[in-house]
Amino acid sequence: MQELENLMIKKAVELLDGGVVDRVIGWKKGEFYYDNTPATFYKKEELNDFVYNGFCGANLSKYLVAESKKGGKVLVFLKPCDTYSFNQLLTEKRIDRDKVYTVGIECRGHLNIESIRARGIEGVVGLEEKGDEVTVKTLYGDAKLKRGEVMLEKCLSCKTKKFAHNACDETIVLHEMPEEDPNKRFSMVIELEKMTPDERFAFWKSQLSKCIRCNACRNVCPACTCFKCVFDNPDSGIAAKANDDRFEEKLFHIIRSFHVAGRCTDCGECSRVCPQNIPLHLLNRKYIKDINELYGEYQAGAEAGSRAPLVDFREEDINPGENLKEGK
Amino acid sequence: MQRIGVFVCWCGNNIAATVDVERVSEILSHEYGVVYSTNYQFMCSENGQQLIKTAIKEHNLTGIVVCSCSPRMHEATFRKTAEAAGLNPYMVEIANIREHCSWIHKDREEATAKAVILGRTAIAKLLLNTPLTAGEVGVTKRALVIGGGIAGIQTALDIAEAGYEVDIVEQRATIGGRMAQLDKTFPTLDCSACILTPKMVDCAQSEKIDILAYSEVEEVKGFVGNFTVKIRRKARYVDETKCTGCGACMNACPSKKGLNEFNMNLNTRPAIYIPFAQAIPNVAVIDPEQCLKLKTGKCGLCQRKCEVGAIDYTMQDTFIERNYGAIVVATGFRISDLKYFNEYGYADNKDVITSLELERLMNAAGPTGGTLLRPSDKKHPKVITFIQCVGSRDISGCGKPYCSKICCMYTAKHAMLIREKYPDTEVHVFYIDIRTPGKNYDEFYRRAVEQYGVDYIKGMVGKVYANGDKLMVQGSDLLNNEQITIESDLVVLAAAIEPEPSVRRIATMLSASIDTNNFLTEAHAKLRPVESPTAGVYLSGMCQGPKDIPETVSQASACAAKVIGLLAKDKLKSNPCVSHSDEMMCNGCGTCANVCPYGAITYIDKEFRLGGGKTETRRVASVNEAVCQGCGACTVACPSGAMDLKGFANKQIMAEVESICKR
Amino acid sequence: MQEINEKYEPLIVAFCCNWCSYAGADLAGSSRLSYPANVKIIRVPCSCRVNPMFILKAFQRGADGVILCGCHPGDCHYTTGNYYARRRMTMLFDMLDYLGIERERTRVEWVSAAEGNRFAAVMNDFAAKINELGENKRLEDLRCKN
Amino acid sequence: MFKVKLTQLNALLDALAASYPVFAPIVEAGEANYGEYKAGAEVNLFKQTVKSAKDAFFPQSQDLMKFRTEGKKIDIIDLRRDIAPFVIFGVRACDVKSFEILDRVFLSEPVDTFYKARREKGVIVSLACAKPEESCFCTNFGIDATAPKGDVTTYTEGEYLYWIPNTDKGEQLTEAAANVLESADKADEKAVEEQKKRVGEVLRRLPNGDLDLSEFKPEKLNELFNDPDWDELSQSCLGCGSCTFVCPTCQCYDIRDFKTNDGVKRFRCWDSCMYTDFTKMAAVNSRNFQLQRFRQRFMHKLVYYPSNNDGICMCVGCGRCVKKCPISMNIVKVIKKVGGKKHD
Amino acid sequence: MDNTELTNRLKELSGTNVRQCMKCGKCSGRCPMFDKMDVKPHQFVSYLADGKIEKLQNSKSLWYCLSCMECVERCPRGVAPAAVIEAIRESVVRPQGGNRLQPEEVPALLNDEVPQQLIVGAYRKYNH
Repeated sequence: MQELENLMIKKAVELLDGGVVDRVIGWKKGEFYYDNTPATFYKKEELNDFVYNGFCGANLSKYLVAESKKGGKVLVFLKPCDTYSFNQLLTEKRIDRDKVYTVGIECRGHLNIESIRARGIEGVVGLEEKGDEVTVKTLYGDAKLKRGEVMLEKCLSCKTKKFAHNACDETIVLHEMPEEDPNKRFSMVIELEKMTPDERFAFWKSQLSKCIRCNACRNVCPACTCFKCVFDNPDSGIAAKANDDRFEEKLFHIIRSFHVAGRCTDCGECSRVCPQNIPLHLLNRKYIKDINELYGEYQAGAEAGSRAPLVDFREEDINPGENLKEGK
Repeated sequence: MQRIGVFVCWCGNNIAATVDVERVSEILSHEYGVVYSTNYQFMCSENGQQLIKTAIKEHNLTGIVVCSCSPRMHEATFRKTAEAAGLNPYMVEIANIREHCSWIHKDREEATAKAVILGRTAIAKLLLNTPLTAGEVGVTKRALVIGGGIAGIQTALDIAEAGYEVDIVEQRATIGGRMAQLDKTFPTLDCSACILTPKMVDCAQSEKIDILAYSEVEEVKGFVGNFTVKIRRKARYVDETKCTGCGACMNACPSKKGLNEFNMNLNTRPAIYIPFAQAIPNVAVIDPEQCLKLKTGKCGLCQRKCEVGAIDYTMQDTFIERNYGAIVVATGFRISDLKYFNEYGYADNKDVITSLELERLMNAAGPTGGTLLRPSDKKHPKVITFIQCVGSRDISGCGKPYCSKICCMYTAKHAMLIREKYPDTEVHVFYIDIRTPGKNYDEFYRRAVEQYGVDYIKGMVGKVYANGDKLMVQGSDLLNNEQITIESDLVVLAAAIEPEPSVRRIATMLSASIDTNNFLTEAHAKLRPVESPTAGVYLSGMCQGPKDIPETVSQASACAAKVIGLLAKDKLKSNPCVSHSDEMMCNGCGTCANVCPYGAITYIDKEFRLGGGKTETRRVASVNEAVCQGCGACTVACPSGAMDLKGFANKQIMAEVESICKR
Repeated sequence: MQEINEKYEPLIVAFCCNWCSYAGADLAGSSRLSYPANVKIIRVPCSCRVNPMFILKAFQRGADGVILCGCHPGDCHYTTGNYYARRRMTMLFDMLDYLGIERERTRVEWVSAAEGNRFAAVMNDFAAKINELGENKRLEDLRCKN
Repeated sequence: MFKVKLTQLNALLDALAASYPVFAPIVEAGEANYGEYKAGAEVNLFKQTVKSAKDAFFPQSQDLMKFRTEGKKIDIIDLRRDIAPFVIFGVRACDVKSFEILDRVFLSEPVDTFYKARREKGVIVSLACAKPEESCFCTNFGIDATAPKGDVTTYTEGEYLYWIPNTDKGEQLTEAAANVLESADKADEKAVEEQKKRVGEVLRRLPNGDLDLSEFKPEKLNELFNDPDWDELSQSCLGCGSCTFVCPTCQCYDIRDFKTNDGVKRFRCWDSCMYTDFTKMAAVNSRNFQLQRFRQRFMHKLVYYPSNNDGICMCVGCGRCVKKCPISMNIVKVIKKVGGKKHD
Repeated sequence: MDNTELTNRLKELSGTNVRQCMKCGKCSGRCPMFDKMDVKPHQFVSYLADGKIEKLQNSKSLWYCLSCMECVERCPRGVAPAAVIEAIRESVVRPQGGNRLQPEEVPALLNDEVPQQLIVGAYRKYNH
């Protein structure tokens, strides 16, 4: 990890010095090892605070929407899954490709402080990553964990560690990254599909009732880059700020997932940032799975410029609800 | 604050029998925004309309709701009524209380209650209506026809006949297209050139038609009535205005090994050539790939021979830009590539030929002067086998899934002509199905069988292989349940046809939609078969689908009629119920343009004030109101809700939903 | 249960495209083919105009069933509108089902301008289904009910 | 002092619920949040709730009134309801302190009657912290997490929940639970004292337990406002409302109308200064950029509020925002960065 | 198993959609063993489509088909007559139990007359 971080800093210095870019987007060290913040670095010296460790799950691609409106060129580090968001944003003309220099970086999956806490390990003041082992230092003593136990959901069900086509100007990969099975991420969706409607309703009711409408899922989502979201627009007829009724959450999450259907790259950020840990990715993955099954395999962002399935059709598409009939 | 008038129609007894119209107008008079409410026996009658007009004036109404029959019936009527009284015609809403209420419900209470809800819903929508004005754009009175085959020629002639100017852009050096290559035409067996060339001459002589041969469309901008097209005039190296078509240059040219495309490469031509005797324009052209002067700088014989000094080796491509009101696509077809059909040995045996090659072999102006000789040894073939459906109706991925439509007829024609001219020749035809719908078509095919003794074999050929100078054609005879092998001298393949490949580029430029087989899509398969979904773009001939000459000509004329209809207008009035994008909310993501069937959406860069003195440039969608047809596909595709449809706005539809659901 | 059902008057919102289904409904009317009065039709230019928001809005407001009718695939007045509508609605219905909402509450039917009979039959069938399902509880907004 | 076995927690709550509506940290789909206790609910006293306890007095959404139109008449209907006394159970010291901060806003003139109605009827059962987290920094705000106030103070130690009534309301509540509570003895008191000592020791070594807040003085308002570091700090802010919605002291709200099937309901709901439409007015928005909104939040908490309220910060150090910010930007980082240098 | 069920099973087993056949006869036009066959390749497709399984199961053609795939290779409709024959053959072979050609028996059967393709076909047919 340290080696990778050093190489990234070296690359950043080289590009800054060479005048290729005039700023760098990366992660900045936090207080406790696990609380890194996405940040822009303008000078070499600032890179002292640059960090790349197991807690850099944040997807930096969305920042490029604002960055590419500014002058100059920006260097961004993208993990494999982030490159899909990047391509998708290119498809939607939200990023000016000429203003961005992309470096794809190796990813071993990122860690989730919430999972560590959920194991009853509280008061985490520091961590150490060594291979597959994570040592957690807390106010109440140390604990050892396996990496795989405390990864972010999006990393546990990683769709791929391959960089999206043409997304990276160059890559920094030290170790071979494992081949991932893009279908394993659907296991929970399948489990839900197997439930009865009543069970599913109970599941989602319980999950969505936690929603506090903080909009973190929307604001972090690289597919949600509208200048004005329909939920913020009093003219849209569905604007809402608060969870005034249980209906609101359903409406919000149905519409939000529908708006990103076919455009969502499954970067998993929505679930990562949800303060109530609602598994929002399961909504998006449902759409992805259905699109794959009904309209052919499609990975948003795999190819910049590809046509999203919901703005496309085939004459032989099925009729709505046909796939839901009994026995199917 | 709106002032709404409600007019409940009895429709004689049609509505009044089951709906208490009195009560409906009474209840609706209390709705928010309503200042006047009444009912009358026949609202659509002269008196009824007068009643509405008077009320509009007397009560200063800003909008009216008519509770009557279906809007499909009288919406236009009441819009005119409103307009006559000085109201914007789009401030009219119809509540359908006849077809959707009084006619289907028997219970008077129930029907009355529903009529109230429908009326209330119309009021709720009307409260959000805004006056709409149909846009007007001028029409450039000139048409462009892309493609100078029989389809393009016919369309151009008809348009010119009506008095409008037409340009024909033809990528080859001459107009005439595929039909010029044909020998005889079915079912009358008249000579193709004899009926085509007079039309070509008509084109050349018409004052209204400008033939831009050896040219290609480079760029199309604009929309219906107002297209601007950039046309590339490829360098001919011969000055069209000077060349007399005498042909002296052709004789002088030392480089005579060029393949003659007109004769399907069955013989050769010089580097400077006139494609065929009756070419229009009758002007020579130099093949730059073949010309010694252009390739090596040494030669120049033709220039020396040319008495009028028409030859210019320094000529470059030039560009012209013209404005058109309408564009006709008539790009035609070609024979599809047979590379996946090596079982027929087309690539390996000179004597396995396509039907179009056979046309040239039988044509008096062709490579053999009209005598049917085998390409390999120039002998008369004694046994000729035709194979139908080569690459057509093929879903294996090697060929085309569609029926090429013309093969059955031209094969019968070929078989008949051969038997007529060379009675000692044996002719076999392998077929899967014979398709001869059309006037005198089946009779024609039967004549081939009955009168000319052509041997039709129901079955398909499995393979063709050479055996000495013979071609062994092995296939099945399904009726006899046999496998047979016919020792033949010549094998003729009815190869599938496909759209001219350049059509893809042209369709993209025109944002005309194209199907998976590269045929252009019509606006409506049944009702608008010669129009593209993109307004102002029309389809003529094979580019839309396989068709024979009579059908092509009828379509070409139909297409011309549509173009004339457009060009005859001075102004185009557009449907004001079109999409529009709220630039403040648009992200410029491009999703809307993806679903627009009309190519009405483009993107422009626009500067926005952000507050605090800052600005930023954003890419935003812009709808061409003259092109948009108002389907609304973009409004749902748009994630930010920036796209909305006038007359059927999000807010209006939601107000209707709310009103209906109010219990 | 019986009692509740007696009081229960289902509310059905039908979105009909102007060119086929609305005309089909007109034909049903002129053929005097009856269907329940609690079916209320909203005219839209094309099935592709119907935003999932409208459907959810209807449920929020207390609709018990929502049906969308458009031209048969291939017959769209705007050539491709209903193809998009078909995909969108397939996705929306999948999601509603996934959230445990009764799958029969939403439906898409293709009804041509000539199918007055079919329009009435579809509406009768749909209304009967919604009647069977009972009140929409899973997508209701309590604020709209009082 | 009384005690009840932790295994009997639900019995205790059942007893309280017989006389009062009880709000307690209830676990739903893996997360604890204050919610109305119903028999059999999973109550977790050891997990910090995601949302704070402020919902009890200042709900995220609250109906105010309703307009009903009949024909062309408009009726205005007051939606205030009589509030019955209710219990809010398991409130940590930081959240208890937050009520004081909210009171200063809502109970000063003009009094917010909706807040007042709930606040007066609330009976607070507080809970001392047994295991502070690294995100806690309540010590900076004069809070003793081991000795929360409230009508009743409780401790969880060993297998018991200890119960100490502090006020009359608290005594009444104790009555209501008399059947479940048993008297505590000297050993129990000792156990509580030992917990306080043990926890106090942890509180002293909290990594952010001793922040330097000295820079945030009203007289430095302009300098702080113009600090160039706001730009960098706010740069990665997503503009979501998670920090404000989990915060026990944020009290901004928006008033909105909702069209029901029967008239229009006017309600208020929490707003967030992180939202783009915060302070959006008819003509303009005075805060167009995230920097301005981000700065507002922290200036409000650290400068504006204290300058109007005897120097009391509008933060109780509960650490919820520290834990929940999607990009790990938080008040502690702001205090360290902006407050870490002189503004003269 | 009644006939419909068997037919459907065989259709599934063949993995080919016999309904796509446009009855052109190209398969039979290509078949090198056509003359030896009592039921012709194209008939396999149409008989299966019609559910006439018994006729196919009793045909000699089953044992003449070389599985050379000539009929499959250039079928314009993407139908695979050889796959149909294979499916029918399996429906006959499987109930016969284990009396199949064993690999070790092959060398003895080899001589110069036997075409290579037949051996490959024999493995395919008798050794699964």
